[in-house]
Amino acid sequence: MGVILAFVVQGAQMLLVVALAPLLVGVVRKMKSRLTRRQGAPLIQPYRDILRLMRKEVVLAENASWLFRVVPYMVFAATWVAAALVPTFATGLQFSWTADLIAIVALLGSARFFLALAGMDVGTSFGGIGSSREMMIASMAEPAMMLTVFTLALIAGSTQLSTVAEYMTSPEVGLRVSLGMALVALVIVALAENARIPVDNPATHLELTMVHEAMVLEYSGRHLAMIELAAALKLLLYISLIGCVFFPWGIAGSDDGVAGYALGVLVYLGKLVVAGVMLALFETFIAKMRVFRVPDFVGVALMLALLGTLLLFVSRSL
Amino acid sequence: MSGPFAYQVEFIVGVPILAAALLAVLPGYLLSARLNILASLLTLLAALTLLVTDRPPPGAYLLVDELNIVFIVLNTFVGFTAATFSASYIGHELETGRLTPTYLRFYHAMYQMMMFGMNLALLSNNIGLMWVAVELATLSTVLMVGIYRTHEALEAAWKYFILGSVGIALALFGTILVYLAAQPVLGEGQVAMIWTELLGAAARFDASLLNLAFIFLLLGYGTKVGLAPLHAWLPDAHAEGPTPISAVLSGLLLNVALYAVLRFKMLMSANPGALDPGPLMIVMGLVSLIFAALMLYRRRDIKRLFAYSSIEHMGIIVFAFGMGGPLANFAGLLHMVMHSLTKSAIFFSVGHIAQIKGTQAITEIRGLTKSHPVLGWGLAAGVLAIAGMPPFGVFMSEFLVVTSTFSRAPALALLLVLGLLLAFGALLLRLTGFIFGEPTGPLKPSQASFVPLFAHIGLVLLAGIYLPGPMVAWFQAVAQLLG
Amino acid sequence: MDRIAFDIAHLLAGGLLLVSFMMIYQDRMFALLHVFAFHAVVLSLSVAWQAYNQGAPHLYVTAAIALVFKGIVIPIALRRIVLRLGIHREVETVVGIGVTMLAGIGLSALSIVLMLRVTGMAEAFTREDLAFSLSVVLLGLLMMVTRRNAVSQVVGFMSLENGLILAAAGARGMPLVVEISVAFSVLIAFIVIGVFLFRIRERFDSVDISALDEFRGDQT
Amino acid sequence: MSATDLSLLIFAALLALGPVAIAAQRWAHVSTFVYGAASGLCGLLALIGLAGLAGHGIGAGRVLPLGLPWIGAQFHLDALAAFFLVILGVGGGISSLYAIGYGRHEPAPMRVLAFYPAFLGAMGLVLLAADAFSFLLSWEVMSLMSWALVLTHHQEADTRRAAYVYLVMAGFGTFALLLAFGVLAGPEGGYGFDAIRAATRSPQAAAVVLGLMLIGAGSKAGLAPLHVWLPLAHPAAPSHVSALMSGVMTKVALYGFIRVVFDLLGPLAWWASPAVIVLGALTAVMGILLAIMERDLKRALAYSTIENIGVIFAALGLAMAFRANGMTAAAALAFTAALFHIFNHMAFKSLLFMGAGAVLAATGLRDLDRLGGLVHRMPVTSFLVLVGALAISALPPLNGFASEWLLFQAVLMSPAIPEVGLQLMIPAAGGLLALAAALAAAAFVRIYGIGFLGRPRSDAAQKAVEVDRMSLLAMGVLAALCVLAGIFPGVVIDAISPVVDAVLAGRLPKQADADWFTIVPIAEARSSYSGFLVMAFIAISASGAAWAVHRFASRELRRAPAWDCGFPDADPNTQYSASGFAQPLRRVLGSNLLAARETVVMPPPGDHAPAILTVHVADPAWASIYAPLTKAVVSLATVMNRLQFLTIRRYLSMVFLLLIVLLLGLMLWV
Repeated sequence: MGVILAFVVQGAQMLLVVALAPLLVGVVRKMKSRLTRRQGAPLIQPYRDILRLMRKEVVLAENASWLFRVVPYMVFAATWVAAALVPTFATGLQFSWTADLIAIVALLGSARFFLALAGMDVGTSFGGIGSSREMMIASMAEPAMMLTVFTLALIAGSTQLSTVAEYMTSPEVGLRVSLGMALVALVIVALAENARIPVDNPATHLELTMVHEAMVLEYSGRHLAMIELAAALKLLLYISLIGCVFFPWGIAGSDDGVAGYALGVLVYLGKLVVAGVMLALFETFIAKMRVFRVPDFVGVALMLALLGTLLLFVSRSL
Repeated sequence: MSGPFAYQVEFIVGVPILAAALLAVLPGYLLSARLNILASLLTLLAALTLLVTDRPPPGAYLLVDELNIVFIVLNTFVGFTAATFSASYIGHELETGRLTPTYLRFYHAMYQMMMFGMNLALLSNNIGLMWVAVELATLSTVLMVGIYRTHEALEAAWKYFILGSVGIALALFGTILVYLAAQPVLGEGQVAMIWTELLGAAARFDASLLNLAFIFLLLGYGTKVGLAPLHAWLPDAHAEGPTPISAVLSGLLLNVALYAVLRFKMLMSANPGALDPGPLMIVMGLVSLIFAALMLYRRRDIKRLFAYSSIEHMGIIVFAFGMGGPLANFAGLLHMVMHSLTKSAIFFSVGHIAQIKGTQAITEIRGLTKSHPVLGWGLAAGVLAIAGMPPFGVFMSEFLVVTSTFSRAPALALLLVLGLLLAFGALLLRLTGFIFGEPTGPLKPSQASFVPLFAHIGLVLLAGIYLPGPMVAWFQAVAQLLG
Repeated sequence: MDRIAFDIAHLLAGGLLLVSFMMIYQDRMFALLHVFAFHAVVLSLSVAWQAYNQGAPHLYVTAAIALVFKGIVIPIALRRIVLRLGIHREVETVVGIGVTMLAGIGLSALSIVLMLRVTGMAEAFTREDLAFSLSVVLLGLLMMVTRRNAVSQVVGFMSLENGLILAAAGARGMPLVVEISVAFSVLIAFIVIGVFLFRIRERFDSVDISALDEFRGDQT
Repeated sequence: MSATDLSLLIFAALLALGPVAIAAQRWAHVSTFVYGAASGLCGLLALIGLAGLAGHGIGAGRVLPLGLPWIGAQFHLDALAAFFLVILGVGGGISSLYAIGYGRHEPAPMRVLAFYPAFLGAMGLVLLAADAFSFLLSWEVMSLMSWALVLTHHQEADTRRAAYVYLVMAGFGTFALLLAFGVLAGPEGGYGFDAIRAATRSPQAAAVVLGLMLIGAGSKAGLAPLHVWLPLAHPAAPSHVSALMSGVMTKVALYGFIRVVFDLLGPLAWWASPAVIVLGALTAVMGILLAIMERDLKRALAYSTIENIGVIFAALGLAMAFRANGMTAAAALAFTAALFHIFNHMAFKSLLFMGAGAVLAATGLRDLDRLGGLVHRMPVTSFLVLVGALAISALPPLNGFASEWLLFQAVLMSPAIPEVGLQLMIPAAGGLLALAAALAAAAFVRIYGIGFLGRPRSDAAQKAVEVDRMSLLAMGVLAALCVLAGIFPGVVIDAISPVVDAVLAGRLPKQADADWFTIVPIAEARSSYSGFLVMAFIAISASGAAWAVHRFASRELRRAPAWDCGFPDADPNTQYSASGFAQPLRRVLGSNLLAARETVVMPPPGDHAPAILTVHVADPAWASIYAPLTKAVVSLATVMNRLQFLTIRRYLSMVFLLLIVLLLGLMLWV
């Protein structure tokens, strides 16, 4: 019985994330257009887009290789698995021990790796721009992410997200400087990794400024749909990560039953909405920065994360 | 002493001098070359018998003991191989007209004369006699160095001659001082110049007189060893003489002088009051090593290059003996033997190369492994061996010297390593130029025989991997002797 | 040995040293040769005196060699060479005569002090004798390194060697002295012949940097 | 017959193979024969090593009457040696397999055949040697043989220079090792490893040994700043030799370090470890940065080798730090990570170098900016190289990630360390390692994207054809290894745990017990990772998604010209170039770390001349250390050289002065 429930819950989580991801995007878009006094597309517009794209035929560049056609599914799969392993509404899921936080970061790395390769496959100048900038940003953001992971792991004594989340709910955490720094760093990383303003603009197609969009420029049809979905999943993943680590309230434990799970889902939805709104606010009030300012921006995250880690020891050793 | 080996020692000394007399009158270089080989072979065999038979008791003039048997066997062996090499080498000199038959006759006579001088110096039980023998060897080699009669050759011979003579003179003064130190103890006359006696009574000699004597002897014989700054004659003498002579100079004459220094070192260490000659030898060794290593970089003449490398290795050997102790002494002896074999092998191959290319200019020698694979790789083996690369014997001795020194005197070991590394870099730089890249200049095959070259290389290779037990025991005994 | 003998020997040895100084002092070639001949004569005298005192007849041979070979033959040969090479101008010195003299005095002082310190236990006569011979040797070397001219350097070498013979003769009962002096005479003969044959080599230091490139293929 | 004797026989056979090849050089199939034999023998070695890891045939030593006469040449196969024997056997065997095909491209095959087997044999002897002399002898022979192999294409001046720098650095390293063993053996010369283990020495002496080992083994492994020879020499050699040098020889160097520092030297004081950790981390970052800037394919790979060596050294340093504080479990974790990464790097670096060799054979090019589009021309090679690139970029679920993951887990053990300095330093070093990992991904996206994807940038790349089956087979085996070791890391960890146990007297929990092939270094609550499940999930969801999309949505597909925002350009040179790809990182990190400079010559408007961008990236080590050193030696030599041209009188004066000095000295002394 328990085992079956566990599997069910795990499956529910996997479906939930993939189902919610476009909605989150919709929320953000809607919010942004409202903030700029526009009507904006309905919340479900992202679903429509994806479905439409899926039905369209794929227009493939002549010299696109097999890699180009495999990548969308790989990216989607890697991101999905990563997203499914982050506790959303409940911790201690059946397969939560499959991969810890480090592995999740690395999974996103794999997705990025494939996407960057795809950007260079067709052999256009824009694909190159996108890939090289993406890798540049990532090579700053990933260490920052790792250092945040270090901070969390050193506090919680584990890199297992469920354990971390449970630990964070426990009282002895208290308020810590390191945690604050880690949070800021993680937010910055999330913005950079998800190609949000000020690092990148998901809506733009102004060639010289785009990063993520430039990589996927040659994609169309179902391929593009998979990639869009993956991007949405990634955003969701980061938000649920921040949620479960820094705002772990309401997450159902591994033992409390269906009721607990239901509550967890509701709380989780709330978190998503709040996060989406805040993201929209942030993006509305800030402007995109030049590509070569980005390293400084992400560098701040790196510094903060490192500082957070070190302060941890200082406070411990005092 | 009985049977056929009754006069083996006299034989070792006698054969060369007789052969010299005979060669001086024999016409025809082919015959005399063969006779030269034969005489050297006989001497070698006689020397080898020393290994199997029990040694003759020390006489008033001649002596065979643990120490000099190493030298004598090595000496006669290299003498023999060099004679074989010179037989295949010297004919070419005649064709190219660098030498005339008359000079060849003179050459062979002098070769045996030189062997006589060196064997006598090694076997003599009398410091006066040893001095005379060394002078004899020097004079004969001087004449060989100048044999080409070119401006450079005469220049080199002359330099060698003058510096050598001054060295000889200083050595003689040292010898006289030793006699004076011995005379009050051993009484006047012959007895006070006989090794075995001196060594026995050294403890009671006047220490300060011995110190003074050792300074003169070290300078005198050290000039022959080629220690910096007394080395000046060595590079030119090697570069300008016939290559077999260069091989013999590097392989043997330096050893003979070193042998003399060692003898007197033993005398010094036998006397409690006397100075410890170690530090002096260590300093001179290091100076020679580092100096020669630096000199290697700017050479343009291939034979001069390897002459400087000889100075470098003499520096290492003297350093090792200066350090003393069973390990370092063993290493010193091993290094000396290995250096003689390797360096003469290198000079053999250099001789062929110079004859093929018609020049000794380093810049003219390229890509040998492509144009002359056997010769090229032979040279490579030799140079790598002399640079201290395994699996050749020099590596073992350097291993022992460095490791044993570092645990006793780290600073010295660092200096030693510095010198070795400098020399390694220079030799390797040259070697890369010699044997790799596109060949230049004449590409005619060399008709000379490679037997002596590869015989030496083979021995060095063998020694690097496997030292036969008796040899080890014998080296260790000598190491003990040297204290 | 008795007092007189000692004094005479002392006198002769000291004389030899004095003559060495005279040689350093000379600045004319022929004069130098004459002084050297005199040097040899004094040497042979002192060796003969040693022979008489030690009752060692073989030393007379050494004395004779010194007298005939170095006192007469060599000087004449050198004289002819000098005429042949036309170098009877004054001796080319590296540093001034005066400086050389001072250096020589310093050297002999060094050798005497050294010898007196070192040879504590040897008998007085040997000590004096050694002190003098060492200083003669050093002076000879000094002459070799301060003279540019080949002939005068040869002369310097020979005076050095005279010092050696003196020491050898003074060493009571030392064997092989004769052989050694013979060997040295051969050496010197070689040198003189060399100087005579290789007229190119009028001086030892013809090896100057300018001459290198043409024949010393060893400059980078 | 003990495993030791058997492996010694195999080494002897390998050493004998070279002369045999020379003797048989007229024979048409000599190269196939030699490589085949070498491959087979290496396979045997791998088996012996595996048996040794399983605990069979371990322990029996053998003393041959060679080497130093009074102690003989001692050989001994223990767990540590067995592990590296596996590395040698697998790496060497597969390289030889590859060479059966690749070797045909050699213009002068004897220059390889004569030395290649001896190179393998010498490396093996290093692993089994149990006394200082045989160890250094084999070590030096190994350098010598690889030097000869590097010089295979000796006509190019660059190759000669590379080989020269290589052997001089090797000699330098060997002298450091000599000194190290001098300390270890002591004045009496106890050169046997047993004697060295038995001896006791002060912490200072131990620290000296550690420093000398960092120089000696580090220079051979490519530890900064002694790495400069590596990017010169490894690419210069034929590709299968490059694979061997990068994949195996550097590991043998690491073996030397581990053998001396962990085994012979015993536990060190904690303050000895930071140097190793910091050096390792810095080496990793610098190596990978240079790899990103490099345009030459094989040199870029060589630089990435430097990075991996840095990672391994950092892991070893961690192990030392934990061991010094008696934290056996943590030390075992770090040490396991190091060994695991050693195995992984052997696999994927050999694979990548073979891929580069395939490209070289097919196009004759090493310059990335002239390659491109190979994924169409050489599909199999491209796929295998992609696997290697993914693995070396430490991406799950491949093997590179597994070892990196263990390393990070070890980093996270640092709070338990009492020393504050280490506490602060280890996470910082971990950050550097994370940076290196991220940069590695960038580097290999660049290498693969420029070299294999896109459109060919030259005719040679246009006309490239797939390489022979043997080469593909060899690469395939390695790729399979990468995948398997990534999916079943627990198997590898269990396999190497005897080594860890033997060296540190402690090991990780048995991984086979965890279900779903999960690896659990400490406790499941703390951290766990299952490469198998990740692989399974990705495969299932990817194929599921693809199936669903194709089934329920559309499956039409139309080929059309590239979109490229509306103005595609036919000229392949409009693609991003290797230098262009590196530009952002060059600006961000290169400009101050590597003194990277770029100058643009922009023609005035209307002028049709091309704009020219020239990039200059300098390895800091050259400018700061090696150039001044060379200059000093040369000038010193020039000064000294004057002494060759003095006059006889001056030489006499030297003798005279020396005499006077000594006499004065005596006078004052007496």
